Amino acid sequence: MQLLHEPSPEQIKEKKLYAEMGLTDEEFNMVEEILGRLPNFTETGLFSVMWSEHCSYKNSKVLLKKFPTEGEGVLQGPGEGAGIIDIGDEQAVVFKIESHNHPSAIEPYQGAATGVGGIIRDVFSMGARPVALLNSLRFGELGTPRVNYLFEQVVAGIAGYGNCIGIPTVGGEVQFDPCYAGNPLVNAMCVGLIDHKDIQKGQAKGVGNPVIYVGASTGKDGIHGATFASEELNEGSESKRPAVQVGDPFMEKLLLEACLEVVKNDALVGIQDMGAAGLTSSSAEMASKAGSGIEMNLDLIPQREKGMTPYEMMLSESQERMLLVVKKGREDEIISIFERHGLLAKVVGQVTDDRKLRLTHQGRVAAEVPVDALAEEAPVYHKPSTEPAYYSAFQEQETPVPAVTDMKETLLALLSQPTIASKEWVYDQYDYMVRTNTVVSPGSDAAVLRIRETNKALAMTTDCNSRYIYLDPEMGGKIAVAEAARNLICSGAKPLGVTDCLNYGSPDRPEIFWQLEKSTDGLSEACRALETPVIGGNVSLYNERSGEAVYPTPVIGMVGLIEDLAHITTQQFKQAGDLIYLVGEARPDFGGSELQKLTDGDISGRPPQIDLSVEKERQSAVYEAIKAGTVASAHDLAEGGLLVAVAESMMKTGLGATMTIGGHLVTESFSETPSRYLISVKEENREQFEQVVSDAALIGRVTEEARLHVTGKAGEAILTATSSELEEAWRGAIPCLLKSKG
Amino acid sequence: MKFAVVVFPGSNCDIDMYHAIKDELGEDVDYVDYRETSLEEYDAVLLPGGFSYGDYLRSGAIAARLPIAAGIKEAAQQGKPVLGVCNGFQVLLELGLLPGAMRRNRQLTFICKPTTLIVKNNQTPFTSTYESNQEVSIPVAHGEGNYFCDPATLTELKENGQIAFTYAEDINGSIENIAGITNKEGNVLGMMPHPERAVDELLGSKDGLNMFVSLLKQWRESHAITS
Amino acid sequence: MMYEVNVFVTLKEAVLDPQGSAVNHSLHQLGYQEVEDVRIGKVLTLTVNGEKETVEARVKEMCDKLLANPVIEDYRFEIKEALAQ
Amino acid sequence: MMYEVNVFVTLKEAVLDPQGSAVNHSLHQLGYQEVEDVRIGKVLTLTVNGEKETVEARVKEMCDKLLANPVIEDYRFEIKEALAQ
Ligand SMILES: Nc1ncnc2c1ncn2[C@@H]1O[C@H](COP(=O)(O)OP(=O)(O)O)[C@@H](O)[C@H]1O
Ligand SMILES: [Mg+2]
Repeated sequence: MQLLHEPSPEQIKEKKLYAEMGLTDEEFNMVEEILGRLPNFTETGLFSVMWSEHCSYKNSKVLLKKFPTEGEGVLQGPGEGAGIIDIGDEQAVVFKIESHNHPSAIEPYQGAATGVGGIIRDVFSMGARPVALLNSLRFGELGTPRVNYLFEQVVAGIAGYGNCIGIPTVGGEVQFDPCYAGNPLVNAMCVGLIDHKDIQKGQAKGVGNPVIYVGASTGKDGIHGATFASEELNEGSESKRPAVQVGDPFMEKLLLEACLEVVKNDALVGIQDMGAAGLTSSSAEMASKAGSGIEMNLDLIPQREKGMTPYEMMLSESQERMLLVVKKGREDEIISIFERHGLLAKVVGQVTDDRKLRLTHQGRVAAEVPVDALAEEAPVYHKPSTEPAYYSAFQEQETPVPAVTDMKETLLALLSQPTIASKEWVYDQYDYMVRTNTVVSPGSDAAVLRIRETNKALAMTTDCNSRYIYLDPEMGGKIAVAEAARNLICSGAKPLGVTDCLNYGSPDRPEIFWQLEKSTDGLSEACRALETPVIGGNVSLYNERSGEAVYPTPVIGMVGLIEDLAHITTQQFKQAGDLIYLVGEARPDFGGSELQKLTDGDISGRPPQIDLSVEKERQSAVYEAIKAGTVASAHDLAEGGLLVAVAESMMKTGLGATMTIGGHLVTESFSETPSRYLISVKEENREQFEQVVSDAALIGRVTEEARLHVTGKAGEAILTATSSELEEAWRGAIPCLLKSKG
Repeated sequence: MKFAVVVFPGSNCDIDMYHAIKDELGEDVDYVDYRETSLEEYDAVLLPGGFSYGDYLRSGAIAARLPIAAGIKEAAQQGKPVLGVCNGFQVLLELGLLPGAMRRNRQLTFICKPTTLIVKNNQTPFTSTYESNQEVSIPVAHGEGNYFCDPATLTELKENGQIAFTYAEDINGSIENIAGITNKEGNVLGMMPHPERAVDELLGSKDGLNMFVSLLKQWRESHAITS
Repeated sequence: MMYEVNVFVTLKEAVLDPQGSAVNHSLHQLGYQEVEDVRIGKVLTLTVNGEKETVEARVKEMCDKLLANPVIEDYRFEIKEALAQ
Repeated sequence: MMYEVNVFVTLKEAVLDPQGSAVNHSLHQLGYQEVEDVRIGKVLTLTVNGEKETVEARVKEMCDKLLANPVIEDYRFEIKEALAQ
């Protein structure tokens, strides 16, 4: 069972070679016990990737259990390639988010591109047609050559893959903070549509059924990618470089169309993509879920290089590959579909009944291990958790209202903070229109896509303010979910469900594990309160560079249903004379705010506080008001507070606004108190709107004149800025920081 | 009237083109596979956008060497309208049916956004329902739309009225802001902007529909005469 | 015989090379002022089976038919015996 | 002195080359069955001012810092005296 140049089982044990592959002593002993013998080199590799955090969630499983995963309409919760929610008319929406942080840190273009490729496969392996892509990105502060390079290349990589395969990239978010300088975050989300009857599971049922390999041939690239994703980055990460692959979006386009044809064929039994841990995870998981086994002849695996070993083939993470199980006797039919699409498809094994993954190579058994042990029985850890000292200090700290001397300067400065500034530089590189369904393109609270042949649409967004979560993980977690939902509400949608990507530092550090625990508590509570179940997600730990962890960043991807195209609403003001309402009151919430960051250069104190029952009530009210046709524009108040929201609603409209603010000037203007909306309403709808949204305060009007004019209660002038001043600050910021490189 | 939408491996605006004809224009349309060699049964040929063969090597290069190339050339020769949009334009250049070549956008990034075009020649079968010099809003989405030709060719393009559309402002470095050109005969048009994405107010603009309306009008007129 | 053919495809001189200019600019930013100009081309490495003379003629054909676009590109190639694997 | 430096940047052997595969496939379709493999790389032609030894060291630096990404690419370069223009 051992190749000449590979170490023997005894050597693996004695020299602890398993440690390099990522297994601990205890884990290796478990493997020995499961097998009743020492594993050979290939088998040690199989366990090491399948038991990596990336594949097994061994450190995060205890936390994920807390999420509400069921609800009306949930057709598939966590556990498959992507989750599925019913949207009526025998149709459903499929979505999932995934991280590609580590590869993107060392090869940003290809790392980001292959992240997009991977999440698309997750969606079409469910049988769904991918209809939209989103992404959530975090970088260090712009302006240094390294950060600019990562940012430019990641965006180019996302664009390169999505544009080529022809799936519109319709939304996402980008934030900049020094904590991401060494370890950027690159999360990609894909949304698909499916007819109920086409829903596929990745299961290897039916003893004797052939196992078919489809797509790109297997190369030596990406070996141990899953393990790589489960370690922190350090200077030595360079030597693990082949862990990055090159994506081939053209191949994936062929694969996508072919697979969507195959799922309509009743010869198909099960299908799964080869993502992390490639052939190993797809085969072991498909067999384990079906209670069966799989036997593969590795000599039949299409190989890109001569002389690949079983270890290399099984651990390779070459992209654009799928594994299928089909009904015995119908394999030629399926293979010919793939061939017509110009793809290689080949029978490489069959389903067995012994619940084992058995691999043969050159006439010998190269590995034989129980599938459940690989897929299900990874050890589960509950890591120690300690409240970090910073947290109690921040909780006790007074968080003063920042001093503002010049209101206009402050507003312009906020608008040109890269996190708030226009992201046109990013999304103009994404083909957000291809396939002509994008009704609301990037730039509003949520993207909206119509569903052809119906009168409905889908709204989608990604969100996470990690500053709040750092300051108070539980509160911040709630705010993240609530904000995502608010974005959907503002576009006229009813939120359906959540996919989350948990990006954190090393869980081996008790303070980090505490952040994980607390923030997932907050996320869970908000998902329950807002009735948005978590139907899938991804965990990315060890996001550290040289001991510096990123802020805890649980990115929320959320999808909502718009019942009638007439309900589609955007944040832009629509016509002069419309009334401007503010829904919800401001409190002096400045911990983690943009204004605090601007004035102090750092964040501290308690983040804004959210009351989930108020959140829920207001969401319902605003949603009803939109459905009743009383709302002209709706925008969620977020980073930067009220005046930023007003300025954003003016952008690109040629319209202006005049408004009055009372109370504490700075708090009213810039506080980030959650659960608030900026809504414009036609004069004639005034009464009806006020009836439905009881806590809406009339604060101003949309004007013909393209400027923002703010006065105090007594009529005193507070701020006047022309639209072009505002727009310049907001639009010019990112291109300017990119040009000033070096 | 019967339209063909040629599907190359990697085409991805084929479905948009198809819907524009079927749903918005209300005429017959078929997808035609790149392995076919004839387009005999069609009245007009549409080459959609996308990334044929991933745009590997050069955009449109590999697609222009497929069996369907023969059918496209024949249709062009017979005087049938042949419209190439985006990648389809690049294929027409690689086929030699239109002069010049595409370079990467000057800013080196992909650009996707609504643009304003100027109708430079409304005497083509594709543009007859526009006004001369009319400004229309049609989006672009390309990474290699920076049109190039040598000075002699440019002079010829101008003299023959082969420049169908220009961008109202320089968006990618194209010579003389060229957005779309025809052959000398006027029956082959290549353009980078996507008229098939501008056929429905819901998605922002309906200005592209007139291109297809023009084709239909011309076909009906010629049909009325011959029948 | 097996030959390794390197085909160099470059933009014609009269054609602007924005990618080359961008790299030139970045090099200056990084302090490499001594760089006067950068042009970027492609090199296609073909492994080809055949006799030397036919290989030469055939590769020329491939270049004319597919590998280079004569409107904006020039090409040249070098043939050498491939090392046995 | 003025030098012309050709920097060849190619994908590492273990790395997939989708472009090369597509071109290989297309050449076969066009009847060039004798082509066994195609890999596509870049060639950057730098015009550099300086003394031969410094140029060599500086170009190596440029490659490491900007022109190639060692994660997936290899590079090599050739220096020759530039012809007077
Ligand atoms: N943070 C999370 N919240 C909810 N479900 C999760 C989370 N992370 C992972 N999951 C679920 O666990 C399952 C396994 O995920 P994953 O290993 O990422 O899939 P893949 O094999 O495609 O990488 C998926 O169904 C996924 O949705
Ligand atoms: Mg997967």
